[in-house]
Amino acid sequence: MTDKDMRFDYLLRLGDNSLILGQRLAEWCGHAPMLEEDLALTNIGLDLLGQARMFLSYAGEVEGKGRDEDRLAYFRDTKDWRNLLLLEQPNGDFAKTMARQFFFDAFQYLQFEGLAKSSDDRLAGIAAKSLKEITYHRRHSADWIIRLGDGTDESHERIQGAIDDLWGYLPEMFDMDAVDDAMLADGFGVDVAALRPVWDDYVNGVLAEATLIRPADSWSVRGSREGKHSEHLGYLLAEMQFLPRAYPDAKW
Amino acid sequence: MTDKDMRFDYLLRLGDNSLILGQRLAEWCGHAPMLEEDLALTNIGLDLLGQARMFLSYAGEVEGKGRDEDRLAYFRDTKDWRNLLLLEQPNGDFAKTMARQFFFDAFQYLQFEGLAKSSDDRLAGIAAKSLKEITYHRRHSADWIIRLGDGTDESHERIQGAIDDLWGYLPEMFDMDAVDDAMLADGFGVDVAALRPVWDDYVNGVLAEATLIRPADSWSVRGSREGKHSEHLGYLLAEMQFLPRAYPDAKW
Amino acid sequence: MDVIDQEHDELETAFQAKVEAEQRIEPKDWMPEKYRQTLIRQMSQHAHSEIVGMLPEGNWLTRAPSLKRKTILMAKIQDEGGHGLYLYSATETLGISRDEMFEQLHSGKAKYSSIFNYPTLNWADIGAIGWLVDGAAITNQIALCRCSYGPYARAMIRICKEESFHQRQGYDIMMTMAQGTKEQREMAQDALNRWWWPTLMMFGPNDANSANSAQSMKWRIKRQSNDDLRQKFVDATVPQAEFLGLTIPDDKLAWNDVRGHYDFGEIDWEEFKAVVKGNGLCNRERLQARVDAHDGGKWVRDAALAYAAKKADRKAKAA
Amino acid sequence: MDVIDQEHDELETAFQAKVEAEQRIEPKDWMPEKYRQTLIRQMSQHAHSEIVGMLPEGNWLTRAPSLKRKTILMAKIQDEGGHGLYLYSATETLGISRDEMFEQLHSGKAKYSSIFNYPTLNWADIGAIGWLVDGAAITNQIALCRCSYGPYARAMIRICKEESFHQRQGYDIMMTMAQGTKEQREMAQDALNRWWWPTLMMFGPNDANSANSAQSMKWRIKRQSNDDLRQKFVDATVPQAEFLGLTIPDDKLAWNDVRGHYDFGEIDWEEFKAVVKGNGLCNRERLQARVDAHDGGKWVRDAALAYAAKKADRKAKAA
Repeated sequence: MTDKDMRFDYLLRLGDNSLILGQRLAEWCGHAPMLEEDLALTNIGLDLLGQARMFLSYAGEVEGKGRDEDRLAYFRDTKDWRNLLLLEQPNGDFAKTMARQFFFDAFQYLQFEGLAKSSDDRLAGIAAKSLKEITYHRRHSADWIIRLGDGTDESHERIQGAIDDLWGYLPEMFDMDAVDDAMLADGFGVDVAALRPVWDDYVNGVLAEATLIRPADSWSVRGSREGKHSEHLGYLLAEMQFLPRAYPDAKW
Repeated sequence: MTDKDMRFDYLLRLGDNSLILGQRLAEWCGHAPMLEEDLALTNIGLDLLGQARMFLSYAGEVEGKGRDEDRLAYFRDTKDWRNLLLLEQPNGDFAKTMARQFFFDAFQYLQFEGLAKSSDDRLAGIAAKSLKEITYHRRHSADWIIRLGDGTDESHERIQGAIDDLWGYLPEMFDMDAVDDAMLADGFGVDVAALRPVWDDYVNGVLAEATLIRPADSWSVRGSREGKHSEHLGYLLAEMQFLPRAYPDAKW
Repeated sequence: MDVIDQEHDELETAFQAKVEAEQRIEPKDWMPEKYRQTLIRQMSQHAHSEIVGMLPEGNWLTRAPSLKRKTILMAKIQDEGGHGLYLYSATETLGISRDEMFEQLHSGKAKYSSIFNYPTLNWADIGAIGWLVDGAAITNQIALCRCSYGPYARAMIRICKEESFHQRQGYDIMMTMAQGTKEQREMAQDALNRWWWPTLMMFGPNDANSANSAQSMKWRIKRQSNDDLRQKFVDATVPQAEFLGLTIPDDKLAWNDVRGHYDFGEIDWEEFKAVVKGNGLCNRERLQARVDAHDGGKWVRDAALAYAAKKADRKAKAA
Repeated sequence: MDVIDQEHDELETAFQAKVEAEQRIEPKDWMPEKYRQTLIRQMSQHAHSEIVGMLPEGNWLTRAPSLKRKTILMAKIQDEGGHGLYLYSATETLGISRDEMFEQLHSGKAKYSSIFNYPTLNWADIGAIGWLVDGAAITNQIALCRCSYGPYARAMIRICKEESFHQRQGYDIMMTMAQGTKEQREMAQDALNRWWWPTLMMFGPNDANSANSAQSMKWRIKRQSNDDLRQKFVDATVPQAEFLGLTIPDDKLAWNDVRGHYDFGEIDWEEFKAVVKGNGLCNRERLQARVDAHDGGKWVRDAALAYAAKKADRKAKAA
């Protein structure tokens, strides 16, 4: 992999994370437990979509093969997606959606804090701009973890179950592979492995306040950076990509 | 519309009915309430798929534009599909799947009995062959209506609810439009409006044995023959057509 | 005539005079009970329409054909949710709670605009909803900006601004489709065919058959008749369709030089009644989606309430 | 040594002699308890594998790229369900019910083949499963056709016939993909890359580490060692991959003229253990899908039982 290839891949990872989670949030539209939450979820979805567009546009420019944000969003199949496995997991109930969001928000906040100091001005700019949004996302999801955890018996059980179900998807967030190493050495990227203790502190604090139990690290899955996804991603893409795939000559 | 156009449209209606219902049954694969039923549902699904292939191949030949069964199955968008609204409705629980199946089996049995006497040998042949399969389908679904209706309180409530939910999709089955009229006059097609009393007798008998109440005719929806479908069909097609749409140059 | 009746008459006369003097009625002001009930019915129906209206558009959110269009659509649907929230609040000033309004929606007692009982079947439908449905809504709402009830009038002013933005976005989708490939043009025409007549029905029955209109006009809730508003919409929209190169599905549509308006065909009120009655393709889905969201979300709302109570309790104990 | 022990020894000796004389053990025959338990474990695991194996393939049934392929896949999955049914019945001859076996599966006590914990990510995976996974299964099962336990041996004979048909269909998919567009060839290679090593793991631990093998061989449940079967599979499959023009992801793979076999690289048993332990991408989904189908279908089975009871009751009363 050339340095250019690695930058492209790195930007894809960032863009795909935001896009796939944004797409999952879009599925909630009109179906949230209360109107205020419908607005909040679209708000977060809009932020994520905005991030995705900036990253994918940048990725396309770095690649230099004329692929724009839409070409990258609509004409890649499963094995070329780089989003974390966590983010493609189905919405489930509100508890599962919020647990997924919370774990990612807490991670993305730290990741973007680092990226805001990237030696690459454009990347640093996107990260700095997004960090303000993520600050709100993280507060929003943490609030819900606490409310659900310390709410009723039912909500406690549901959110604890969601956390248990998703726990094994989390270690992947902190993996460093050759691309991450090179991008870190370059000053372009971030040492995500080093974020784990800070993330743990933050997450442990919220879980404690929410009267929730941090699950044991009994299992973990990974593979997204090599395009090894769960079976859910294919369905998400079939739906998301239908129109551009069905009418490849059309402009929209 | 020329006579050729009408025959094409008529054959599409038959093929699309079988294909869309077959596709819905395929979604059950591996998830049925018992292993025997997993086998039964795939069995019925296979029969329906087989019918669809015969009708769509025939339709493509009648049309004469070089479209084969796959071209017709994978490269038409919502407005060009001719299946009954009933058949594209989501599976729901086993009760809803069985209610949908029962209503259609009872209809298709009568429809194909008529088609087996079509002046068109090929159509008559397909219908006659399929009629044996449908005889089994109808017995299978009727048996389940009776078992669920006269089973437990829960199963009774579920199947009655499913019947109520689907009732308004049924009148469409017996509609005759210009194409139907012309095909009937031609000796090609069947007078489906005339099937209603026989269908009613049969369905009423099964419902009575199942201790179920025939719903009042309080609402009805239609439109499939003009390509006006429910919002469910688009999702079904996005999933079903993904591969040929994404890789239009590929042979499989 | 006893004292109470007399007092009531005086209040009513003063109310009517105030209305006719173009002064706004505010929540604390005295108002006839029927005025209150009419407003509750109309405003809550309006609020319900905003949130039910999120569903047909939400149906294409996951399938929007570009990230830009997805962003615009998502923001638009969010605006609609915001309008709903704003309208529920405005309606609450009349002494009904949001929960009561939901209860009426879910039980079928309260209505929402019947236009949302039609399905969105291709991407051009998203354009057509913006262009036609929002266009019709704006035509209605502009008149309501001068409604006699203050909170409603103010809500309308705010909402109208955003709606006209939405309408332009919808028209832009239609334009792109109409100038696109053969298939896109077909989708655009198909969408126009399906949405045209239901949109005209949004203005309500012909004036001759509109029982409630006179009273609403007298109270200055309403400012223009259904037929006038409908005509206004048709006159504005026909040239837009021509510009798109699309054909409005009405043989009788023609410019009338004498009237200075477009003549147009008779609306099929039987279809309108049928759809209102429950024979729209999506009546059941739309209501069920709302009921499912509400019922399915009860445990979440309960949790939020329980947590808030615990928190307040702890605070009280700490004090 | 008391009488019972002595009797037991005699029975065991007779049993072993019978097995060595290549006579089949039938359900009513005396058999050592450990033999029975070993068979229950192995046969029920085999049955569970058939029904869990429906899921990764079912994942592409709604997305099969032609109606012919959809038909073939649906029939194949149906066959697997049939094999499951047949194997559950054969296992029931050993004195365990299907419900007990399900209970063991759902609680995690009984295993299924760990190969099904991998996801199917593109259409070529359906080809690869047929070609490689069914190919490996057949290699194992052919040996089991001569298993000492009659019902199992007979089930295997029947199943092997269908499996070899499935394998040819899978190879046909791979062939079509390998001869297809650039993207199809990439999918085929990607599928081979992901399925090759997990398939080799299907034969179980190396002989040196296979504790149970010796006893199973002695009882003639098993006829060939894990490593022998694995070698047989590799020898048969390498030329097939070459014919497809695909590359087996193993640097060490090379024909060994002296041995008359292919040499191949060391299996990553840590990955194997990790996946068995629960770190496969689909462990949770697969089990959950089975549990959901079973638990979610309880009301249906209950209804069928209730109806059957009512019917019998009515018949009894009428008599």
